[in-house]
Amino acid sequence: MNFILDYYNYWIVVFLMMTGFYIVISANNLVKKIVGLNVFQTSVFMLYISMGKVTGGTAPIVAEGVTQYSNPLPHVLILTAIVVGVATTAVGLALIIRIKRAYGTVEENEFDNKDDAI
Amino acid sequence: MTEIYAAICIAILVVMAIALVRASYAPTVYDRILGVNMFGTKTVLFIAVTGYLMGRPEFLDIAIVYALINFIGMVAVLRFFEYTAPVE
Amino acid sequence: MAELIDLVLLAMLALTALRIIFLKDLFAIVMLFGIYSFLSALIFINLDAVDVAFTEASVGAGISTVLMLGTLALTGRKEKKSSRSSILPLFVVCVTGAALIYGTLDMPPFGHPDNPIHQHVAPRYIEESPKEVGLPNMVTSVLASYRGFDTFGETVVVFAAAIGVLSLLGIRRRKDKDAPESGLETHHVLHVVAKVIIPLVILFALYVQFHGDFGPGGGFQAGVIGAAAFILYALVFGLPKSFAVVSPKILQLMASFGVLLYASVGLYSMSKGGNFLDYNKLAADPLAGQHYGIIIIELGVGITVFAVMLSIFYAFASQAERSNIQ
Amino acid sequence: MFVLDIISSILLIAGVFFGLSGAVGLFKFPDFFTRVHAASITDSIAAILIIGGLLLQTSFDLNTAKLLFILAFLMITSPTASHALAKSARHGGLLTLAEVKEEKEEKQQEQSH
Repeated sequence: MNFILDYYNYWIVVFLMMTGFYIVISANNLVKKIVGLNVFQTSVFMLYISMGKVTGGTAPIVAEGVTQYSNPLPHVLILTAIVVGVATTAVGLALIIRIKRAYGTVEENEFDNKDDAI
Repeated sequence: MTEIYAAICIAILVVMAIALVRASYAPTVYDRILGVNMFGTKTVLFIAVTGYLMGRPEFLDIAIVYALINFIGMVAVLRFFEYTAPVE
Repeated sequence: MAELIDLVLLAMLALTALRIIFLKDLFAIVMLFGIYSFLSALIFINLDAVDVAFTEASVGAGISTVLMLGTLALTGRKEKKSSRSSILPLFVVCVTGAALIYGTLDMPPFGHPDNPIHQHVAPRYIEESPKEVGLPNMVTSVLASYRGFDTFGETVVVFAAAIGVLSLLGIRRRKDKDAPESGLETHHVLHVVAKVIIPLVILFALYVQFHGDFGPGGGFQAGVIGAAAFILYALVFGLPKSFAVVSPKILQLMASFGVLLYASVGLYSMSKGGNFLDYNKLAADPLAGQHYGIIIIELGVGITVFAVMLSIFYAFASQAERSNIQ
Repeated sequence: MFVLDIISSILLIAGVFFGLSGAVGLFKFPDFFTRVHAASITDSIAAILIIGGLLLQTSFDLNTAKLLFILAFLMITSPTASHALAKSARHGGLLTLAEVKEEKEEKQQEQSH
């Protein structure tokens, strides 16, 4: 029982990661792929944050009467990663719009034989 | 008071779960938006109550952000929804 | 109690992710992704990462969703049925997942204070940063002071993303007559309410910017919230009016100004005889120097993020209006 | 303080009760417009009661101001969002249950003529 309590967090995070991965490799639509990529990314963030948690600790902001804080280092890494993540998502979506204009579709299997059209 | 907060938290979680089910299995698009909106407002309340449950109520800032983003997301959905095809 | 909430939230998260796989309506997928971001932010709060939750709620749930909706308006909202079989991807995913779960068994148990991650630099940040930097919020101290180089790099990456989006799409400006009316033109209640709310939001963004040293918040979050206020304006009143308030040219200047402000703090501290971004040299008293340095670089980050997010939104939204005419 | 605790517990429980009934209403009501009605009204009352219950636990500091801000914000945005949604649905051509019935009856009459 203790074993499950110690690890369930990681397992669910792995499950979410794999869900995102599955969406990325199986989806046909590029926008859905980006959503899958974001799901994957968010679960990686969750893995980092759960490693930084200390049982009985509290948020790393100094308060009176608190002795045990959670680890602030993963928070910093992930905070900047989120902002960079949304920036890359924006670039990806912009590329999708350009693909739509060039090929007329955003479905992966419809790109065949359309290279000549450009 | 802690027990009350804990009970309230769980009850709000139940409401959130119901709204989530409505948002994922919806008869029309508008029902889906309604479910998402209800989910958002309930999360605001949830954060406010958990702040008191964990004894650090200064994190109410996050609840404000949730309320704000929920509203903006709603307006954005209504706005961009009109550009695309009408109801299924 | 915290474990129970954690478990329920994770279960809801898993359900949402599974539902995203099977839905074909992209609009619904994007909305569920918004819920996914909200839920993960709740989990971050539950795991004590309030600053991260703040960022995820505003950036992940807010800006990403709006940008995806803007893209959907151009690319259509139905996913076509895939002709490929889904057995091979499923197999790959199962094998990778099994390997990862096998890997987690060697990880230290969740939440123990003796885990290796809590041993090396973390105690120093927790015990010394209130004395060395003088801020109660350790995340801000680490972000802006100890790891200032890193944050500078991130700011430049965000700036580069804006350049990428603008060079891919560009912002299209039209004369007022050609511009289509906002889709929410007839929503008079929304107009009045937006006018009431936008000043409050900007005020809140400023609070987050300057209160970030003492509570959750900081430049990244404040920039995004400020951008959200103007995004709300643009959504309700239409892009041309929004261009009249904040024009894309000014935004480009602001984005570069923020990065330069950040870099100039580093150069100034070098001219005072310290290292790059060594705030101790900014004033006679090292603690005061740290305060000045952090306030200025957070301001630089805030300005850059605000300008970048708003110009990315402009780029996407102006495309949407154009395609609507055709 | 004990009295305040009791009052605030009652407010919190009442708020959650309304929230739950709104959630049930999301499923129980027959058409979209009645569902909006159920969800939006219970949303507002739940927000008022729960935030009110928490307000009694503060001691007039920054938290009180933040709670009041959240309350004001929710009071403004939540009904507006519901209104805009219902209006969009109406403009998008969604019909109420009664109108759907009327249309059916008209069609039947046309067929019988």
